[in-house]
Amino acid sequence: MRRLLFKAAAVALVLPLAACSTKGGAETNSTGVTDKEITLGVMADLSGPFKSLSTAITQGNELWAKDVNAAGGVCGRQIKLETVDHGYKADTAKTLYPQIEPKVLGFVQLTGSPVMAALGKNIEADKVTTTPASWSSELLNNPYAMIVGTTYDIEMIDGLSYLQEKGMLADGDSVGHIYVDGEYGANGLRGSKYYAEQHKLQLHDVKITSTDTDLTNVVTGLKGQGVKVILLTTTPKQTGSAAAANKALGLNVPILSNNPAFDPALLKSPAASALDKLYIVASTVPFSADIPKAKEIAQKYAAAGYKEPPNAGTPYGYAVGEVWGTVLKKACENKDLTRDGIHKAMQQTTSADTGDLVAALNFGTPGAPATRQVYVAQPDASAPGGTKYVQPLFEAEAAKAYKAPHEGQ
Amino acid sequence: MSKLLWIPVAVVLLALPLYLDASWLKAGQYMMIGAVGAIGLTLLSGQAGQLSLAHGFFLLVGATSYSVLSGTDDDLVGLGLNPLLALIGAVAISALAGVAFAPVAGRVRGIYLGVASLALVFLGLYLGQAAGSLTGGTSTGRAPATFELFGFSFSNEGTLIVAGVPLRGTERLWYLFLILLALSYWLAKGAVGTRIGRSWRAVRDNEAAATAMGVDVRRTKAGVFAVSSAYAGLAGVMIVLWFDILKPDENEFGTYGINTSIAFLAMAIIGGLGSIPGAVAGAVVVYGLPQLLTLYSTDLGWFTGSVTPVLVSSFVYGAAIVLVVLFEPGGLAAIGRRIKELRS
Amino acid sequence: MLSIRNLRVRYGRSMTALHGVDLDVPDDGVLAVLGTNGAGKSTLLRAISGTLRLHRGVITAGTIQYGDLRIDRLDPARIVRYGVVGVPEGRQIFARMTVAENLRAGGIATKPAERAAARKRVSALFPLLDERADQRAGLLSGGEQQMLAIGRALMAVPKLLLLDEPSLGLAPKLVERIGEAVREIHAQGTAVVLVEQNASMALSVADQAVVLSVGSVALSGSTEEIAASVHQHYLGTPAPERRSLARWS
Amino acid sequence: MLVLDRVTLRFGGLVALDEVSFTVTPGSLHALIGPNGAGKSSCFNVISGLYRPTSGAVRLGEQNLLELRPHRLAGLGIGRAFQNTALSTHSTVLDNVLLGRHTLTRGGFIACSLRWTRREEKRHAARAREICDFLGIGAAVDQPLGSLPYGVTKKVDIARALAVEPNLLLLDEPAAGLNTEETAELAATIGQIRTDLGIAILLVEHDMDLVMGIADQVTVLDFGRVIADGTPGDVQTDPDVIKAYLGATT
Amino acid sequence: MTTFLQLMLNGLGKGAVFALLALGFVVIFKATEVVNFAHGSLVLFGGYLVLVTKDTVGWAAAAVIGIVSAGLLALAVERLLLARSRHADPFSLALLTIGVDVIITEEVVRRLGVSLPFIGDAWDAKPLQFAGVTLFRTHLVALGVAAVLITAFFLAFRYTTWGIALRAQAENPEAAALVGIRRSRVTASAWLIAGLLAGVAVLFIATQDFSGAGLSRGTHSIALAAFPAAIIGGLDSTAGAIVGGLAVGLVDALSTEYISFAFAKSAVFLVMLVVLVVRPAGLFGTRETTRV
Repeated sequence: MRRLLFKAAAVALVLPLAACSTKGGAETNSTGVTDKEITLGVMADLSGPFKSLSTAITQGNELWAKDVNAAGGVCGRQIKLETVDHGYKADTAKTLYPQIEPKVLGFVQLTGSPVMAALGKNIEADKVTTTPASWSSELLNNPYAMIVGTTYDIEMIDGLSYLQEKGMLADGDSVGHIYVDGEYGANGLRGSKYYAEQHKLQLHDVKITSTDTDLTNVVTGLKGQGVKVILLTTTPKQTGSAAAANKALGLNVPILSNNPAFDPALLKSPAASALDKLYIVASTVPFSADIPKAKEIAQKYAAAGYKEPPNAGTPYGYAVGEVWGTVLKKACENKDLTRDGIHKAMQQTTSADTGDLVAALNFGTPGAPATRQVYVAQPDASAPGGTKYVQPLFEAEAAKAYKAPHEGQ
Repeated sequence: MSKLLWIPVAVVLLALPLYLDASWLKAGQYMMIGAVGAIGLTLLSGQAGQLSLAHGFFLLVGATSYSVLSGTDDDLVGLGLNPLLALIGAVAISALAGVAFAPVAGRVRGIYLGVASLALVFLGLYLGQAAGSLTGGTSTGRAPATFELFGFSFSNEGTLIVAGVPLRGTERLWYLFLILLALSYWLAKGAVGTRIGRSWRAVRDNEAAATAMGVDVRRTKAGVFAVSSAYAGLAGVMIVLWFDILKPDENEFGTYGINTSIAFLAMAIIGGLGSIPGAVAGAVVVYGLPQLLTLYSTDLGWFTGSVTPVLVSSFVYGAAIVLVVLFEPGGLAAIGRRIKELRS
Repeated sequence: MLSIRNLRVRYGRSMTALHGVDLDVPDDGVLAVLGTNGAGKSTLLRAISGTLRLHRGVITAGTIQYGDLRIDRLDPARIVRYGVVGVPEGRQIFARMTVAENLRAGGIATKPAERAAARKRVSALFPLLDERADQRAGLLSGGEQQMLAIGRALMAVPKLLLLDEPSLGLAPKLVERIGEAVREIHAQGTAVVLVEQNASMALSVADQAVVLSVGSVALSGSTEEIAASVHQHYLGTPAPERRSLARWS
Repeated sequence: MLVLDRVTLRFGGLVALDEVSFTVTPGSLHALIGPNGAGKSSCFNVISGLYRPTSGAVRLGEQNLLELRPHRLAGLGIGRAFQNTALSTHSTVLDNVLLGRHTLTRGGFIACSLRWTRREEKRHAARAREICDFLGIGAAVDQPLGSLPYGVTKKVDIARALAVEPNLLLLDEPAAGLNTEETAELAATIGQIRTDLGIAILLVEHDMDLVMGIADQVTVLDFGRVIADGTPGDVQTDPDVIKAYLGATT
Repeated sequence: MTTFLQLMLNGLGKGAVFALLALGFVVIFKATEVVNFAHGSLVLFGGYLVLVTKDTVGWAAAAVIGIVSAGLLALAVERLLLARSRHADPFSLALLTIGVDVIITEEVVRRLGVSLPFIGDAWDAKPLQFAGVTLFRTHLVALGVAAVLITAFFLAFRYTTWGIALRAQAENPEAAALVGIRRSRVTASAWLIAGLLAGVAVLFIATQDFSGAGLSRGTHSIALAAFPAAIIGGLDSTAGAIVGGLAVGLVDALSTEYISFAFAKSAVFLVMLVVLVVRPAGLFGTRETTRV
């Protein structure tokens, strides 16, 4: 017994020593910055359900950092990326965050809406500017969220007006919107509801969960409602199912989806033949976009020797880097490379240019999306990233008038 | 465990926040959440023999109740109660939810009960999404009130320095969780050793004999469901405080889903069904392993490619269940007992 | 044909049911095993047929020799294939199956060539079972069920038939009928171990008998010898000692 | 005191008990016997409320037992020991015996977990030990049940039934599985229980030595009917009883 | 009306596959009283083998390999783990299968990575239009295969020696042993058959028409829907498995439209709960008779 007691006491002493680190060291505001380096964080899902998108974004982030560093860095400092993988698990992310947060100036990537939700309070408390890989305008209530691109609600509004302009939809028509429950789907629905109100559309919305895979019954129901268009704020698998059912049931109406609803892998699935009715609205360009910057990235991607099949995540990840470059330069000019300085610099950034990878971005208005411009693309198996443009960057009138949930607060 | 051994254990647990980084503290707190929930399940499934796969649901009930009782959001239902009252209320509401399931528990036995209880998880998934005014909905969730005890806030607010170490939200939460776990443990121990614990075991081992000795089997089952759900509810409150947010699940594999229910059952089985220290040990294995492996692997660069810490821990706990059933149905608790016997 | 030496059986961790039983079944004979309930009769049959394990019982010591073969460590399905077939207490027919299916189940371990002959033998012995062939066995009366249980065992072409209380719960007339059947089976060359509480029926059929009492053999001998003394073993006498306990207040 | 009045129990078409009537008088040792399958267990289960009879009544004093849910019987002073010792094998002897005190104690989860019942527990544990000592198993009180020989677990089962502080003790084949010595000791114990505590005992038993040695009154069942009811001497010589047990006289 | 008809067709098509899965549960439960929580992982495993072999040996051969592998895996689980467990009560063994399920599922999902392979090549996504309703080919084939397999199963169950042995053991293990039925063989055969049925089911599940997604963790959760199917019918009733499977398919399809899609999953489980409370052994199950 006494021996046991002694051992426990020994453990009590040794354990803290082993773990003892800089505990108690004062937190400074210039976290993540030294004379030579700026460290930026990446909280990615490299092993979970969004592995393929998040990996591509991370690769885009890396390509950007390489380019910047080759060109001499920012503010005389090299960019260093500190990457962790949370596997889309909020609990894992919650413990990883305190480990990585003290090392970084900001996050160029934070993937996963449950993760963003779990960390929202921390990000605000630590004043760490973060680019979530999620495009919900609900996130804009967090002043430190720097969303690169437009938001799901606006994508839907732009997309619907595109369809109407092309004659596929008329005022008073019935439309169906299938959305996954969660910030992604709910935000998309917010947009379609707004547009439906403006144009007297009869909106039939169907809430599903991200693990549902067979939408045949849902589409059967929508067919019964006589919808003219199906809107999807879903996962790629669900998009495939809805598209296949659309065709199989003989409904054959146009389908409009947000960017995350499409994955080039669909083109190899049995649903491929049903994808011709699919229109994808996005504020970032597809991998194969016919613009100089995108082509340059595609080349660099090939040269870097990445093994994964490319997707739109790569140019997006690169674009995020470019935006961060702009913000960091601004902060450098202000001579304030602290977290506060970054946040200030972000708000001063009113026209971040990414070489048309994303429309010009304005972070000047708190709570408002940085842009309201989108592309429209369609699936195309022959294009390297699986999609082709059908409509270059544009902004619908309805989108201009739309007020995001946290705008002007 | 011997009484003397408690002292160094307590000293270590109390001293840890002075040394460990926030990440490790977070991981430790997560294990404590698991331990509180697992104690509840081991009382139900181990002591009283009622298999339940509904633990995730009761976690959600507790989490939601706390958020609603303490909430002050304008657009959501919130009573703005004192957080301590809200915590007690959440535990009580979870207990009532457990009682509400009693008619089913009274009629359905054994493995059938386990499968029947799965229905609650799916119901919880639906209600979590549908009752957005209570849960905040899956889109944004809702932030819980910061926990306060007699005016002391468990957040970064104010400065509190002990031995040169500033105690911020994470450190403070550690002590809160430690108190809750210690209380849960102590209460469970008290119950198991006395009249109520005997009636649970009697119901588990032989209902006819229990009845003959004057135990009201129906009531006892309802009671133990209530107790177990109360524990799950407390774990639910803790999980909301740990995440800083209540966010109902988007699918059945979320924070309050099937996987959580199975994980809690795994803790109880691995620890040894019915053993309270075993439940704590089981929580360390099932909830601690993925957290610790993730933190270590990030530090040391372990696990590359598709073999992730989370995957490794899943393998470990799957294998642990198989091994326990095959070789040591008493679980870690029985192994512990055996080591103790060998030493004395 | 069957010899048992020093057989000890325990149930669960601690309940000893047989405390060292020795007995022999003569070739082609009928051995009656008598005794009140709880004396260990069924346990004895379970030990022979290998089904103890299904009742959480184990043989802790002793041997069961069947011809040249030791069968006390064998699986029940093997033992059946060697020709030792049991009819359990309470009949245990497959109530949800038809009479014909019950008989088919009985012949599962039998060589295909012998099945038809076995079936004929059952028909000859219990013609009633043929009449009821397509009826659900659970709907038969108690006596018919007992016939089916015996018939099912005969389908396995036993060399040694173990019968556990075939008279249980049957009216006297039916008990007689079963007794006749046992005699008939024996006459056809099958050895029988007949466990009975109903001593008069058993003794009228058997040529040797043993009386079990609390897990050991109290008496053994020819049926005439046993018949004389069995009465007191069934309805018996006492002895005390003292400690005290006051009422709770 | 305990009266069975024309109790009939049917399972589907099967009549397990057919108009069974008998009375157990206070302080008496009443044995219920019969060949296997005669309906003794069914009768026992009707008395202890586990089966509901198709017709008839079971009364304890003025109380109609059939109106009560079965768990209330212990509170009325009916203790029961089981044929197959329905105990918790993982728990200690004391823990098992203390279960018998359930109706004599109070306290749910809150009271128990907060240790409010600690003093009560101690008091009742002391009584439980006393009962165990009386039955000669005092030395094993703190041992887990699973490690004990069968004879001891049988006594634990009786100790638990006595822990109810019964006026009527129901014993279901207490001698089953015991050897001759243990059975003799059991007989002595049962006799003592009656003389020391003055309670009535209803005994279902196969061991006739035991029954005839200690019973005051014997009721014999066969095919669910009462075929004899009287003193051991009467019953032993009753031709119906002999026939039921030994078959038709040869 | 067309919508209703279409939903009924969708529901029956899926129900046929649920019935195959539920039958697997029932066979194991009948023979051993063990509830097999690892059924979903058998489904995944079979699908995975079809996937890795079909490019080299062709779809038909790969399908056979997948079916057989799922069967053999089930057999291996029974022989190597369950048969060797020291405490072989059905309750512990059911818990053991939870552990097995976690391991197999995680490994297969890991191997799948981000790919979502469809494996029903022979008929995938080639629907037939008929009088305003669509007949999905997967559903048609599933109904056909289920009808053939279930009929074959019933015939075997009723008339073969194996069927008699299984039923005898299910009803009374002791009497079965006494007529020479080898318990371990019956048990092993039950697991083998359940595995084979799981292997067949996955050919339909991992199709465009059935799940809309290929083989993934979701396949496992679809197999979970066979739980309520088996319970609703009664865990020890083969006929119940068919009724339960079809019932689950229909409840799912109809509640999607007439209540809400989000509720459909709960609806299936709630129906199960109601059935359990009203009839604790399921609609066709035999009541447990408790002996005291």
